[in-house]
Amino acid sequence: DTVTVAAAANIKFAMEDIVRGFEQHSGHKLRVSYGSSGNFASQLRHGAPFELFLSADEQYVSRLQEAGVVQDKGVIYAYGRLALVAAKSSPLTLDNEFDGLRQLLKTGELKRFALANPDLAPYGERAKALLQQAGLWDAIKDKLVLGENVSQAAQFAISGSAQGGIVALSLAVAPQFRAKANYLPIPEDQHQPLAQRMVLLPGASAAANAFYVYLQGDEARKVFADYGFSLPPKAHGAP
Amino acid sequence: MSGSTELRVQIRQTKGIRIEADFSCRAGEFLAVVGPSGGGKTTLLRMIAGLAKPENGSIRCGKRIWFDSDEGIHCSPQNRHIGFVPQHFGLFPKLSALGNIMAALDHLPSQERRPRALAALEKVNLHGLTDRLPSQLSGGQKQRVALARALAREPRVLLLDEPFSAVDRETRERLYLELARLKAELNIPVIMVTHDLNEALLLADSMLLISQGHMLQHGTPQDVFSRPRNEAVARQMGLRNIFNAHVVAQDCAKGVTWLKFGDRLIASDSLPRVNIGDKVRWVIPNQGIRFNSIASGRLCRSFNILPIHIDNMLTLGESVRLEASVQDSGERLNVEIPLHLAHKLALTQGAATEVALKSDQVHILEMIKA
Amino acid sequence: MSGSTELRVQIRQTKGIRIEADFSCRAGEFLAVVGPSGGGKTTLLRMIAGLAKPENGSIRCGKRIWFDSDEGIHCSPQNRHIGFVPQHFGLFPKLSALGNIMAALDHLPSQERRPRALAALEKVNLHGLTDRLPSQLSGGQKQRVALARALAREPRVLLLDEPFSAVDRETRERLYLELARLKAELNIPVIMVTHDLNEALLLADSMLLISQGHMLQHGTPQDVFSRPRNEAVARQMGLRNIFNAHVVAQDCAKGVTWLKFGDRLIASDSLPRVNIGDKVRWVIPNQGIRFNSIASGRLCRSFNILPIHIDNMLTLGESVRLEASVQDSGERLNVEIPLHLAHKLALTQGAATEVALKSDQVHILEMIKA
Amino acid sequence: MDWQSLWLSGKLALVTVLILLPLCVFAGRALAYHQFRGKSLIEALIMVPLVLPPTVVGYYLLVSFGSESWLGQWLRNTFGIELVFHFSGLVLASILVNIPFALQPIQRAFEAIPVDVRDAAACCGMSKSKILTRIELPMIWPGLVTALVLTFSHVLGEFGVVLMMGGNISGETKTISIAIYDSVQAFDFDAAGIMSLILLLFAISALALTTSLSRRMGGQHERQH
Amino acid sequence: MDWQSLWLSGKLALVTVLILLPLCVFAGRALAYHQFRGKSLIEALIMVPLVLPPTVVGYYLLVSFGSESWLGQWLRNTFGIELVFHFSGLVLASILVNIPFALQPIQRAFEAIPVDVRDAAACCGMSKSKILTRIELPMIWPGLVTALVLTFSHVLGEFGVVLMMGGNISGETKTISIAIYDSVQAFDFDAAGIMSLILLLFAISALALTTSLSRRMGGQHERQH
Ligand SMILES: Nc1ncnc2c1ncn2[C@@H]1O[C@H](COP(=O)(O)OP(=O)(O)OP(=O)(O)O)[C@@H](O)[C@H]1O
Ligand SMILES: Nc1ncnc2c1ncn2[C@@H]1O[C@H](COP(=O)(O)OP(=O)(O)OP(=O)(O)O)[C@@H](O)[C@H]1O
Ligand code: MOO
Ligand SMILES: [Mg+2]
Ligand SMILES: [Mg+2]
Repeated sequence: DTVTVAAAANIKFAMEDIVRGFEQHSGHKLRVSYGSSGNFASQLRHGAPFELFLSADEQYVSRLQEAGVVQDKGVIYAYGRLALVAAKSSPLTLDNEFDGLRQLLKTGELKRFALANPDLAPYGERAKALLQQAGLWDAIKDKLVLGENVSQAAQFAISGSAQGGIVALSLAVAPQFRAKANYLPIPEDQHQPLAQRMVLLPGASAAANAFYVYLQGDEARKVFADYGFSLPPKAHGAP
Repeated sequence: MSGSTELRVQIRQTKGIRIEADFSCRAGEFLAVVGPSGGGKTTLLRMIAGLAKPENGSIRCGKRIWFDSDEGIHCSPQNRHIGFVPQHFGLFPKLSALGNIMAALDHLPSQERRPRALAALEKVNLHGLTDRLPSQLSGGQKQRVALARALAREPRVLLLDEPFSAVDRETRERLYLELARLKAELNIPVIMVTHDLNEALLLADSMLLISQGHMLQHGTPQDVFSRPRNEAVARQMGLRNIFNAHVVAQDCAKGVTWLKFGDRLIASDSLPRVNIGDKVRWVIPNQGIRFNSIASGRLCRSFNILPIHIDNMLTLGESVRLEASVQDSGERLNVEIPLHLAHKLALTQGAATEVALKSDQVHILEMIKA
Repeated sequence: MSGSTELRVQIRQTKGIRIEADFSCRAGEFLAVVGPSGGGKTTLLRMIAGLAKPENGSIRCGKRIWFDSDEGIHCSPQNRHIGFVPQHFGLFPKLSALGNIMAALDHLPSQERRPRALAALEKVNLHGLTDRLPSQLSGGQKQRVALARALAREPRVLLLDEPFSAVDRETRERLYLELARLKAELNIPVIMVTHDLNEALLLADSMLLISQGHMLQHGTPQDVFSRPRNEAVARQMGLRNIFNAHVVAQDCAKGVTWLKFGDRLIASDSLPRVNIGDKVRWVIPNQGIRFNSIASGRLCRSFNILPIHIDNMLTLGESVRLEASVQDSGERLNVEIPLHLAHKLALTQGAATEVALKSDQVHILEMIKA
Repeated sequence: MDWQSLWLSGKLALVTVLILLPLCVFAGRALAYHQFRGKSLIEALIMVPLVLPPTVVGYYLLVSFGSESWLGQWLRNTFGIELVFHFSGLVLASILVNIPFALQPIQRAFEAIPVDVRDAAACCGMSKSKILTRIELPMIWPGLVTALVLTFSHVLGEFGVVLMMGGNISGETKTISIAIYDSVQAFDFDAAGIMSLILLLFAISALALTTSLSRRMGGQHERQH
Repeated sequence: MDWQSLWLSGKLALVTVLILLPLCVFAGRALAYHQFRGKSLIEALIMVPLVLPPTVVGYYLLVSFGSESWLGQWLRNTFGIELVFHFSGLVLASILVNIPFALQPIQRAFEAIPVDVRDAAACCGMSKSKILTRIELPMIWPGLVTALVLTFSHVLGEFGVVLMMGGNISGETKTISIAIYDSVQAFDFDAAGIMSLILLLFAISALALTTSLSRRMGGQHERQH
């Protein structure tokens, strides 16, 4: 009676705490696979044996819905946030107006800047929009190094080979990240929200349903918030 | 292993390696295949073994048809049950000497294989080296393993491609005996390619001379040796005294053909189809040449006598090789005589003497059509 | 290529393949190495070539030190500038016959290589096959390419490991001449491993007999042949008439040793260090055995005469092999005599006759210490 | 340390090698001994799984064998076999992806067997299967070891195909590679380092054992003098 | 179709092969001819890049050669070389990752050269380098072709390492593999299919050409009769 869950890699840190909490609280066992939301979406279409899918982006859930894999549209469990990051050795100073970035671009000290691939990852797409908004896109376009997902972009940034980057805040708050790099959360109002949606799959067990509900509850919400997520309005009937 | 298996080979190939052969070899018969290097001897053996497929013809072993181009039959080497010693031994590099032989004994119950293989190694005098890999054996030792492997099988036909080329003299003599014994015991056709005419003379019942893919002569070794069909055969037989002459007369009643060699008259007991005046080549083997002791005076006959001048003498063990020029002709004579005879006749370099040619040994070669 | 290069070999190896040798070979000297298969002949050649490193000893070529275990010198094969024909030819599989030879001519200016290589191929009678790959050549053709490759280099020392084992008789004779010519022309030491004693007798100035890693005898071929040191040498020389006897007297003044063989008295001109009553082995070569024509009556001398009974006669080309038993002794005599002599003496199977042994040919072998 | 994943990876590598090598022995032998038109093309086609990015190969396998595909449905309905998201699917994927590594060295080794040895074996009356086991296999041994070593290593390190076909399910399809990858993605570099180290130690000792054993068994020939 | 990426991949494969094969010829020869203690260990160590997941290998390379590392700094300060996020870095990574594929077949081919041929070459007075070019190279040809084919294919398909070392920069480090992967991830299956097909056609024709050319050049020996 193990509940199988597919979860986007960017909520891994938060999930580990939540899973621990749920298992103590309910006595059910969870088996969580982490990975790229896109991969999970493909796999679910071809029969992957998961009961619950926590996507990093609501777009994947709606694709599954269009394909008829899931009936409902699920719920948003958290909103992702962006952070401007730089390795501790980097000359980049972090500020909300991207002045440090602009400065570094001008002096030519900024050689590489890390993003998730805007064509693939929602975090990348939002980061791109942010840079466009700040009028930096054209100047920085040729300096970008693109991670296949946002975690790789973060790795580029902390390696120091890229002088900075825009990644998920949830990654930047991780202790391993903070040990090597500085970060600055980007105000939520500066970009379109990154709605992370989850959905139950057909044939989900009662335990899966229980976890689905638990994820919308206070304990889970608190953990998400601790790991740098914003929260959706509390759903009706949630505990 | 019925005693009536005769191997009958009729093949003809014009593409690739050219070869043409038509002969048979009875059970118990030992056939030596000789000829110049590159003549096609190995190719012939490979065809008999089933390793190469002739273009045309047939190969039969007793009632079994091994190959027939018309009927499209080509029996695999496995099904021919032959013993084959390839020219380069073809040992299995990862098996020991013993393992090499046991691998060829699959047709026997497994408990018989080891003793049989050990016995075979013993026969080729290698019982001390049973566990050596081929790479740890000397050339002659390798060859003997290959031989033992072929013999141990008790094959229907034994094919040997220069099986003693790397073996020393003493071992070779022992193997000759072993082979002769086995030939009688197994009563199968044995075909051996060899470069050693003595070997062929010693072992073989018949001899096949192949050159450039053609069968030049087939007969008993004695026959091929004393009555070579043409010059190529004569040369391969090691005959070096081959000369030009003109036919001056042929007396069929007495069985003599008269030749004019320089200004000398030579009588030959051979009666080839020739015309008076024809230019022919004739050959005299060593044994047909007699020296006269200088002391005993001139020979009384007026024909088959050649006055010679000894240019060179070379002692080879128990015999002497003489190089002499025939007086009043540009020709040179090569004779090998026992050392003691040379001493007795007091032959020395620079001496002049006479030799007599035995008319029954003077052999007129087949005309080569121009 | 100074004329004074002498090859001096002193090696000793006790681990792995055992070998011990101490000999030298002058420039222009042709040394034949013979011996039973597995005796270490190839190993010796490989050590001289620099392909194997002996445990102990030294190898010098003229003033050059090729190997010295004490001084830790081991010169590479490349720096020895030798010509080497390995037992298994060692042809380069991806190069044509011509390419194989040209590859050995790196020391020449590049425009000279091709003509030189072509000339070498011509010498071994392979000019038609220049572009063939080794896999497309017959055994004998391969061997000739290897030979041409070694000769073309004009080496300081020529090492041949059974260079004619796969070559037919006619080609072989031609190559002997070529080799003899080259030996004189190049004036270098030539060392050839061979199984063919005739080859050794024909070509070699000296002969080295190796068995189980030991030098059994070193001397001129004639010497080794007529005065073999011990039974092993005698057997390798193809001598088959080896018998036991007791020493009954030794007359150093007359130079005669008297032996008792069965109840017959044998005189030998050899004077080994023996004591009266010693049991010895003695050998008589073929040429020391004389048949008496039965017609000419008994021999007058009372010693060195053996009454025999002819058990078996085997005609081999121009000669006859006789197997006879010596009367009143269990011993058997093997004699080879010319065919015509056998006819003249009217020797037939079953006949009884006598043979005389020439005392200068009766050779007493070295005692083997028990 | 994720021992379960290491165990799974080891099992996968072993099963793959055990199935793949015998197949490649037969295929390699056939390709080595026979010349035919289009042989080069076939040899090139075998390389296909190597030319595409692993995740893409995995994706196409997922599509081909998944529950949506007729092949996947047919396999499920007739044999009850489910490949996708199961260990058996990983085995299939590993086999397909590793054909080039296993086949090429084996084929080359067969090609190197001298004709006279094969001839002698045929003349010794040995059946095809005996020739294979007693003569050819010992002779292609080095090629077989190369195939084994490359395949074994590559299965351990393979990640893209496995991820797509398997879906990262603990105990079923989560191999040590995926576990290490996950750790790196989660910035857990210490865990990744430890797992990498243990995997490497495991792999290196397995490989060193194999090669030194095989050298001892079949290697005498290498040094002739 | 992303022609620039295809071109980049082709260039990367070619450069890698051109640098790697000569290196492996020397290393393979040394390993084949010499026996020493720890040889099996070295052979196993060479497999390391194969045993770890490519992205992890890529990550470690990124860390080792990045601007934070002393190695990366030293390279930049002394030679002005920047590897990370540059084509040259991809070349380095490809070389490291493909050593097993290139080295093993070459080493086996050297091991298969008969001792008597090497002996004869030495006795013919040929220098080491001439022996290599004229005797050994033609004889190891099949092994070299295997190495070439495996390496070339694998560079085309390699993705994890390249992404981590290269950072997916168009025209500099975005290879066709990454482009295909991106398309799949972006659910642009048509584009992925077309690119895969073109890549496969390119690879297959390159490989078929290589093998059939090499068979024609060096293959006569294979069929002796
Ligand atoms: N694979 C091949 N391709 C082309 N020609 C070949 C091939 N093998 C052999 N030949 C040629 O065929 C002819 C016959 O070769 P074969 O090996 O039968 O000669 P052979 O009589 O056994 O010679 P030898 O006494 O030297 O062994 C030779 O001229 C040889 O060059
Ligand atoms: N690699 C090896 N390992 C162990 N023993 C070997 C090896 N090579 C040869 N031998 C042995 O060393 C001895 C000498 O071998 P060598 O090749 O020198 O003999 P050979 O006199 O040339 O014999 P042949 O006339 O048969 O060629 C033989 O008994 C042989 O079995
Ligand atoms: O977790 Mo994602 O789908 O790589 O942003
Ligand atoms: Mg032949
Ligand atoms: Mg030898």
